[in-house]
Amino acid sequence: MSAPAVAELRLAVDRELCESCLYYMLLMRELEERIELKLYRQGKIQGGCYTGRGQEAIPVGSALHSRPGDWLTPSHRDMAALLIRGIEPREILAQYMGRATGLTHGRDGNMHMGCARRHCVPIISSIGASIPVAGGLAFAMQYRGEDNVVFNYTGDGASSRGDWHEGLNMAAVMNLPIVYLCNNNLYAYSTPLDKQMKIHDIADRVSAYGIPSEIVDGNDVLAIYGASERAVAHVRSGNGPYFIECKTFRMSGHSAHDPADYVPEELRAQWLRKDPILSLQKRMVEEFGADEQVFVDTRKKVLEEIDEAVNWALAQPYPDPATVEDNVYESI
Amino acid sequence: MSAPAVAELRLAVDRELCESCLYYMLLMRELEERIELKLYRQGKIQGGCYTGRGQEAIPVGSALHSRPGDWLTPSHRDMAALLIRGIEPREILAQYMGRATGLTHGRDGNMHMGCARRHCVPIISSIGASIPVAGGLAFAMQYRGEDNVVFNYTGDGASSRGDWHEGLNMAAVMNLPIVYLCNNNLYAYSTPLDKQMKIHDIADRVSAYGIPSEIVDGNDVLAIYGASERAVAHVRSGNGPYFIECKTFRMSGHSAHDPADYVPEELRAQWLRKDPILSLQKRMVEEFGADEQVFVDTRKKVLEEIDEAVNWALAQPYPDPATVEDNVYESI
Amino acid sequence: MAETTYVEAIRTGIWEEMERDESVFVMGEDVGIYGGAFKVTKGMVEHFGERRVVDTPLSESAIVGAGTGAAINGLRPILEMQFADFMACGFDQITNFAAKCRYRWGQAIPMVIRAPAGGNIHGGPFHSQNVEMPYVHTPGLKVVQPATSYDAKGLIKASIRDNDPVIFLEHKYLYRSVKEDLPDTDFTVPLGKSRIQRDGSDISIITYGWMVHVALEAAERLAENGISIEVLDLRTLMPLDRESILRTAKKTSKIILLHEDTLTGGLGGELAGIIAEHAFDYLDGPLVRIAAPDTPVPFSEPLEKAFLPSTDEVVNKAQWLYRF
Amino acid sequence: MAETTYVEAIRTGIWEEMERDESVFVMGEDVGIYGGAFKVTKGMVEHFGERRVVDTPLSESAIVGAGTGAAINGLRPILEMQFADFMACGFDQITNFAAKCRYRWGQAIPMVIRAPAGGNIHGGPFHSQNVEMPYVHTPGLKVVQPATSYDAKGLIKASIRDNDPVIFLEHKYLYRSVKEDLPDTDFTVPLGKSRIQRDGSDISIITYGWMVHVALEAAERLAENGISIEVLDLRTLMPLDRESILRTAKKTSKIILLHEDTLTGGLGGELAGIIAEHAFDYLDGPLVRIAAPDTPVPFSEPLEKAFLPSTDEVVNKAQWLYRF
Ligand SMILES: Cc1ncc(C[n+]2csc(CCOP(=O)(O)OP(=O)(O)O)c2C)c(N)n1
Ligand SMILES: Cc1ncc(C[n+]2csc(CCOP(=O)(O)OP(=O)(O)O)c2C)c(N)n1
Ligand SMILES: [Mg+2]
Ligand SMILES: [Mg+2]
Repeated sequence: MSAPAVAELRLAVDRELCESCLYYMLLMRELEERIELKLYRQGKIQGGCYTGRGQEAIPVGSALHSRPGDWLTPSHRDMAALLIRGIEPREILAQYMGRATGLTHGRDGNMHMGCARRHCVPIISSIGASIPVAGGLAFAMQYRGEDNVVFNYTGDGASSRGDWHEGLNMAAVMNLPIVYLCNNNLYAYSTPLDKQMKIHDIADRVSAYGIPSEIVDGNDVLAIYGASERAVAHVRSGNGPYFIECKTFRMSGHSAHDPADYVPEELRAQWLRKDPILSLQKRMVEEFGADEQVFVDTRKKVLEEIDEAVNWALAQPYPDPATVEDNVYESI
Repeated sequence: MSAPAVAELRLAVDRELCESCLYYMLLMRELEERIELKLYRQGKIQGGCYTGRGQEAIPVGSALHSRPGDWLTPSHRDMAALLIRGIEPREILAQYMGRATGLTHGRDGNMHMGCARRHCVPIISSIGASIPVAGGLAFAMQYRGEDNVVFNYTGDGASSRGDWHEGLNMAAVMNLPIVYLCNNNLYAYSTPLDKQMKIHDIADRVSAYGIPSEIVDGNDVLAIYGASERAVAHVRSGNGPYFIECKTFRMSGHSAHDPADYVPEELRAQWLRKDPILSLQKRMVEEFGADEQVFVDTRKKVLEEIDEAVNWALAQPYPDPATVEDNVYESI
Repeated sequence: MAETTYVEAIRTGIWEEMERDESVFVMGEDVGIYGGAFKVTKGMVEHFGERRVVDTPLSESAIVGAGTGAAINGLRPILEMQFADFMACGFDQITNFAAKCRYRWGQAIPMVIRAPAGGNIHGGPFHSQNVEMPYVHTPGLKVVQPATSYDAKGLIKASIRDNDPVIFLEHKYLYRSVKEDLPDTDFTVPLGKSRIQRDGSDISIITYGWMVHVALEAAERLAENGISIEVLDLRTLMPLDRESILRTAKKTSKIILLHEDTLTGGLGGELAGIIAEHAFDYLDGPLVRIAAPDTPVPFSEPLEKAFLPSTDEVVNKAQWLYRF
Repeated sequence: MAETTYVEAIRTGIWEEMERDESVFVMGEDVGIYGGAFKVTKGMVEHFGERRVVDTPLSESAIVGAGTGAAINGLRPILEMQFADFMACGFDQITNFAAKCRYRWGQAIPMVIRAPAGGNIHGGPFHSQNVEMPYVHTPGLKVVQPATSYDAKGLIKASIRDNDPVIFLEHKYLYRSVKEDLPDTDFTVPLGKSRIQRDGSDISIITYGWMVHVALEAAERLAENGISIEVLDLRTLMPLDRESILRTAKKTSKIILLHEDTLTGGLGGELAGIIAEHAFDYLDGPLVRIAAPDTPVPFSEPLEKAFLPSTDEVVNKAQWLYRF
């Protein structure tokens, strides 16, 4: 299945939209599981291992609205945003395996990936730093009079960083075209929200800048799709930034080495029942009687894609050590 | 005239309070004028020259509530806070003249002054940086179970800095005993408020942290005194931080070399009519028929103090160049 | 304490100081129930409580600023940066405020900023950097990096007791890769004092951190070729132990300056400056610097391996210098 | 352009590049109607409009982050930091993001960060620092500091045209204290190339920024004693012009490394490292470093004078080295 052209999608419980969402959510889920639960344990992955399990709805519901001229600055929980931008699973796998044909050619660590051609800024490790960078990307759009927008992705923890504040304030003052997607997954590493901030909703924080915001169920891809549609319409027409807080939950540890013992059992259980993929499937069954077989087929399709990509990636060469000093400067 | 013990002061149009306020406001005004309009022009001051002309009500109305165990982190427009803490005009003058007996012994630039013994952190030049530092001072109070508080002073421009955000958020989460006094004087250097932020009131920004705030007329020392009393009561009893936004105006340029041409004439004129010292005097006349002679006498007294202090400072030695490398480390 | 790892040495060092002095506390991201990203503060919140083991919001600048404020007001903070790379987010507070307090107004800042630094763990550009130099270069700060468990414990204790702000760089590759028996006594290792890790006469290798082990390995191999290497472990990078640096330089007259940090602007230059000025007459050969090349730290194993200084490189350069 | 000051040279250099290339714009605090704290952008907003001369909130980190984002998306930002000291507030964005983009993902960042640096204006600890070293030490950044009006103009233009992030350090004492006739042509000064400011044969002084003038003054006085000094003005600090550094070292065999920045971790060490490794056999005397002592920059005139390297100090050390 290929992604339907975004322009053709309409908000509503549209079958084609649902199928597209399901495909990308499943692709992200399965790709990350393959990485974390299989390849990582087999020692085929270099470095640590982070996933966005349980948060797939956020990159999918939003990035489907992106146009080629837009830019995205995904976080480490937004692999699907890259997939939607046309980055292929095999490139991602080669990246995680530190191969020469990975997205950063083995230069940067697995999920710190992106691609200039597909307008995805590789994840900036310093949490919160992407907010001012999104401002600059948007500034250039405004400078040239384009109606492109930036999709910026961060987590709840990022909202404590100075860069978050400086960047949102500047975007508001300069009326920059940015859609902010905040995944409030209740934790930053082991730190629960109540040690991160005294208020409850990050959206409330955003009024401090005069930026409109809304709160959506971060596990409901259609809700995110709808909110993003409103946001993009607002932003593309020159009304300045827009902020969406997505209430969600990290269905994994912070990374593969984190058992997340600090999460109360009831909380975890409560959220596991809200798995965004299962929720979407349930919705599809309810709303237009989708056949279980479709889900099975989609998953099969996705797994085949991943198998093929894994095989490709495993056959890729490692970077040539002789290139270690290349590309620090254009010329020196 | 000596400062009445703070404990004896009551809010109300109390004659003794007014006289005390007038004294400190005049002392700050005249001391700064002596520095900027006379000594600076005579080449007796080293470095640039910043004043808080028009903003004297803010440090005075607030710092009068401070107790010996409290700490203050004044900004560059709050000289009166130092005076109230018992720092003498002659020490300040020696500081501005770069003398060995100045508050920093010639190590730091004129208004970057403070004093550990009198619990005033010397101004931290990086705008906004004092906010997290205030947090740490307050943290130590809480750690030891004291009911002391920190008085933190910043301007409107500071509210754009990442440190401002990080520090306020942390103070809120940790429930730290801090009274924030923000002088919103409509400009940060030449930058007007509407280029600094999209919203109108900095107090609105503070709700993003769950910190209570209020807005007061920053040119009305009694209003500030009252707000500070409420704030200090709140904070001393363990209720966490409190934020006061003082609407005011910089009656001078950013510093002596800035003619502030960028300020619209009407705006300046409008605010010059609200000079906080004249306002207080008017109030004193209205409320308890204060005699013009009192004002004349107070001013005379202040000028004499300053004359004496100037003479003392001018006679002070410069720091010994041989000491230039001292006091970088305790031991090395 | 038999067979103590580097990470455990730091943990017990902090623990003992917290027991000894009520004004010592720990603050940082995930240092409480999680015990820190590298588990240096494991078990502390259970033992000392949330008052003294403080989880913070994700705010490096506020952590440093608050630590400095707490130090001004009588406490002795130990701040954890989750990775040394992110100290960059608190750079202004560290270099412009904390470092200058004593000089400006005589205010002591007895504060330790701990940070896991260094590579060889496939951490890539953001999780592998050696960040010592901007701090070595900031008057008012002290900078420490232990290479062994003994020094890790002794230096963290000395740093906590020091009345100046100390940047305490822990090499994350060493956390669990070195161990040794530690005495049960309350020992400290003084700041500003280097240590001869191996006595030798032909060539001195001056180094610190993980590279001490690389130097020792190289020395072992070179001994087989009859080349006698002296290894000086600096331990403290600021203030430098100039006396010992010059002593070993004058002793062997042939010097290798080795560090994991990138070459240009690295500590090797500073050491070269000291030696070429103050031991010039004793030198029998060029001052050889071995360091990582001037690039970000690459992620993928073959690149990282090419990037990091290796035992082979040290052996080869030492052989060349020996014959010089 | 007769008798052009250093500040005017930078101003007109920026102006010409903005005329030439629509993608060049200026952003920073008070750069618009106020023309910048040092008036480098005076008149620009009137001529180019608010679209291309952008006043920002007081947010150094956001300024750098936004500049980098704009550079990624096709513009050529010139960012003004009001004082070099406050670049510390954007340190993470500069060193962790902007510097690493090309290495990580092949993304050019054609951005200039301009900052008034240096002392001798009684600015004290927060307004006088020389901040080059952390940036020299960050692979991916270029670092420039002109000493003359000609170089100021030629280097700012070359920096704007460069496709890597450039830290452009303007010496604030030079802004109005040096002038010279400039050609009316569209000239640039290439990055990475030093310049012999005075030819000599006995001793080389390698330096940059304001200290070039101090070196030239000292050379003048030393000439009266029959000592012939060569003065090499580095102009670009990263990448260093290693070839010219080694050439002058080999030529005179006696070297003084002079900078206004504090000693430990300053560029002098790096230069010593290069020379002591690659021109060792040519040296006839110790590498002499002259620099400010390891303290914050003091405010009061007598202290600042004692702090800053002086012509006297250069003359004395040169005489000593000459006799060595
Ligand atoms: C400035 C900075 N400090 C610390 C870290 C280490 N770190 C990586 S992810 C993370 C938690 C981020 O939390 P949040 O923003 O909520 O995102 P989430 O991982 O929950 O999606 C931390 C502390 C970092 N990358 N950058
Ligand atoms: C981080 C930082 N950036 C820039 C400056 C230069 N600067 C000094 S005061 C000032 C304006 C401050 O404005 P505001 O906070 O409103 O205080 P005000 O001067 O109006 O009282 C600026 C930009 C600085 N000191 N620190
Ligand atoms: Mg989170
Ligand atoms: Mg202001």
